[in-house]
Amino acid sequence: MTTAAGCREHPDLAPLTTEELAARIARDIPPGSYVNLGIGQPTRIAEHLAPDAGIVLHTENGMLGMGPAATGDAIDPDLTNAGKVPVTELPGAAYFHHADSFAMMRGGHLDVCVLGAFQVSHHGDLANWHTGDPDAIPAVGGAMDLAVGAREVLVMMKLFTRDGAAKLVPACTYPLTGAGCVSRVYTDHGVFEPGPDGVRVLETYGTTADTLGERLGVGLIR
Amino acid sequence: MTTAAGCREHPDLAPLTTEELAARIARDIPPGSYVNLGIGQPTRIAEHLAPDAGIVLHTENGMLGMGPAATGDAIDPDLTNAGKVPVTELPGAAYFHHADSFAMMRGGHLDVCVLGAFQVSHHGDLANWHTGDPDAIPAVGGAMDLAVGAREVLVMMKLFTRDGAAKLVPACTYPLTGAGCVSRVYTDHGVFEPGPDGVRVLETYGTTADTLGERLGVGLIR
Amino acid sequence: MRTTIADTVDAAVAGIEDGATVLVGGFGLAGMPFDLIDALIRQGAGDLTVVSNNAGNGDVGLAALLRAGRVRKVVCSFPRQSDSYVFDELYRAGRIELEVVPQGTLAERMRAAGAGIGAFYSPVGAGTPLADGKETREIDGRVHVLEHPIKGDVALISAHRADTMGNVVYRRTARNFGPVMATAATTVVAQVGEIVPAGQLDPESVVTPGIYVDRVVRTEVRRLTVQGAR
Amino acid sequence: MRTTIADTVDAAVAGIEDGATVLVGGFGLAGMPFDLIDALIRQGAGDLTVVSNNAGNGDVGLAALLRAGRVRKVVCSFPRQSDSYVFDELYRAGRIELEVVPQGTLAERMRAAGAGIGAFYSPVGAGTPLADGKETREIDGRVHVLEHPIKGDVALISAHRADTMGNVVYRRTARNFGPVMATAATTVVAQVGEIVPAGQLDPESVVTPGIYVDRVVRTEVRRLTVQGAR
Repeated sequence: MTTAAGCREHPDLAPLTTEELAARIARDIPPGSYVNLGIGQPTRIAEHLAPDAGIVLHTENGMLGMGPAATGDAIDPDLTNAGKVPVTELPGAAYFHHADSFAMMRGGHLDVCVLGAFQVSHHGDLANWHTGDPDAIPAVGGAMDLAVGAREVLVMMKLFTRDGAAKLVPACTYPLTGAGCVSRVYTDHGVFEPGPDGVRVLETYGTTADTLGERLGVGLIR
Repeated sequence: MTTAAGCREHPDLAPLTTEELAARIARDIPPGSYVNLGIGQPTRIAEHLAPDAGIVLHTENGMLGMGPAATGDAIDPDLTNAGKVPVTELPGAAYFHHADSFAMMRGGHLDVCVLGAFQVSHHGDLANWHTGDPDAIPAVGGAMDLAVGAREVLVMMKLFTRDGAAKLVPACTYPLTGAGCVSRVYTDHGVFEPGPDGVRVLETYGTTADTLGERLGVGLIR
Repeated sequence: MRTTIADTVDAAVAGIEDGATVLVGGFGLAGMPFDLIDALIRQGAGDLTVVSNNAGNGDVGLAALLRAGRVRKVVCSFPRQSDSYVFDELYRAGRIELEVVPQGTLAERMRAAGAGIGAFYSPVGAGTPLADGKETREIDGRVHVLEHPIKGDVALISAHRADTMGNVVYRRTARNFGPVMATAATTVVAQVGEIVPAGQLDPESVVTPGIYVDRVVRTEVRRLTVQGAR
Repeated sequence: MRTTIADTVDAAVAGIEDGATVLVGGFGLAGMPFDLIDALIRQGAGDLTVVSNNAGNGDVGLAALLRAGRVRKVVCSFPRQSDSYVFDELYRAGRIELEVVPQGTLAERMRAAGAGIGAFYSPVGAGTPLADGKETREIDGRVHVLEHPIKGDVALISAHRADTMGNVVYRRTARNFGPVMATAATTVVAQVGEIVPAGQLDPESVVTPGIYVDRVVRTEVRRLTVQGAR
């Protein structure tokens, strides 16, 4: 990920749809990257990757070279993604066991992962596994391993909850997944880079950086 | 290894030759065992294992199911034992890399290893990698891993040096390979079990337990 | 010691004791040893600690074991799924204990048990509630958490094929936790779709060597998909 | 990032810098990347730290690199062999540093580097001179030694075949340190006997996935035996 100079504001555009956001993120993934797309919305990014970009998808349940979701006769219960959805195999794929798969992740070999989030802090802390609701059953899966291990941890999320609360926050109120691990946050309203010095805004959609800063209650760095 | 009751003395026999000693050790290795035979004399044991005993040989450079030394056209430089001698492959063999091979050793999965030794202490300490000679180039190889990892660590050695000094000693004067790791010591003059309470003698060859105890300067437990 | 070929799944799971820690392979349903679990339910051992990635899907496999009331505690990374209703009910009723472990740490802790590693420092989970109460150490400027091995009394795994020496190969992502669990338990039982004579598996492609496998049993291949699970 | 196929061994080793830590595959001569080492000698980088199981055999491969005076320090388990005369001379002349590491600890420390493990406790070497000065801890009644990762700037390995995506398979015991070194270096270079199109290697049998391999180069197969080495 290279940091763009300044902020590109697009107040005239509508906020991005999920599909547009997936396409936006896909454009930022360098050709030849090894990428893990988290369960949920980030899986949509796969459909927007250029077929000739040589991007190789990793699934933490033991595979590199994962292809699109399987349909019909191609469904093989022995071949699923991390969300347990049947997928396919591309030429040049490789299978490995769980300890090797997570060694690969924790060892910093994946170029990029894209995760959903409940909250990201201005300093890049990530909360995406537990709402802290005492009634919720905690389940972390591979989220902490990805958050710590991938060279670039990108977040794909809506910027505000349905109630209008910001999900880019001064400090996460939900339990953390990883501390200071997020490189970039892609949202329907804009793209941000959290960091030790605060939040840089790179792009806005359907709004201006000033307006966003006011809604988020933070002085955004241009 | 089961402990025999009492000591079988064979004062009438000659001390065992290396080949007889190898055969003696082979008889004690239970059928179906996974075994690592150390570099040097212990490799001779392989020739005395009953072909129908289903004993599987491990070589630490990444193989289970190692067969006899290769000769003639069967020599393949990509297939050697830990002593870099070309060997062969038996049906049911498996190859694996060094980290996996030593995980197998350190994790306690080998039933038996047989190692040579410079010295074994009465308490089962092993010294077999370094004479302490300041001029010697230290080289440990996989000896420490085997000493710590195998369930039973057997030693095959001559009981005395050429100068007549005992190699079964109150405390090793050479640098240790492992502490308290040796289960049993097979020598030309007798078979011993070192341990926290001292040395038990199980068999003698060409001598009596009493005579051996005097030469070793230790009260041998029968 | 030598791998034995069991005639029945019931013989394959004989001797599992009350209170045992049982490592159960599978990621969702892929690689789940359904038949061994069914046999374990018949066998009757209870008060079990189950270590597995998930806490059961639908009504089969691990979910059936939970429903039978045999499990005291589940150690897993991801219990909550669209079809984990058996676990969910037990958990909400306070009838089952849960230890959540990050998925890679779960795998690595079992690897450590199998590889003779006494403990290891991992950066995963540092600064999160899952590291609460754990020893930490800063290494190269990064906080690491001290993690300990998870060793099983028994591992139940499902694989593609075995040979008569217990060498095992897997199929696609059904490999998942099988190989690491096979290294981490005192007694390892594998159900496989086919058993071939020694020498029929390519020695370069064996994933779990027979040294790790105590009992192998052939079972019919049952490939189930998770309905709508994410 | 994507694996590149180098046209020549010289292109494959371009950019290795003075003072680099170089992981060199092979156990004796099996798996030794002869051609990459020859290219490294031509390339000229010096003051190297070499991590390898042995310290060279005869006059080829690693021994030739040592003779060329490019190596400041060797980290290995077993330098002394019947035909390690190049190393022996340098060592006795005080012209090369030696760090002896138990063979499994050598492999595991590289695995740790590749697997993101900050440090680990191993029972190997406890109570021996090789643990002198190292932190220890008693775990389950057994003394363990704290061991740290060994990371390479470069790894040079030799393998059997690769595909165009950098997936690699090995041959017999020539596999040895290749797979673990491939995980543990910033830049990984593999010489292979054959390069095939992606899709030609069985995905179940890939040992080193392409994610670990930066450069692949095809070389003629040279299989050498150690004369009389033990």
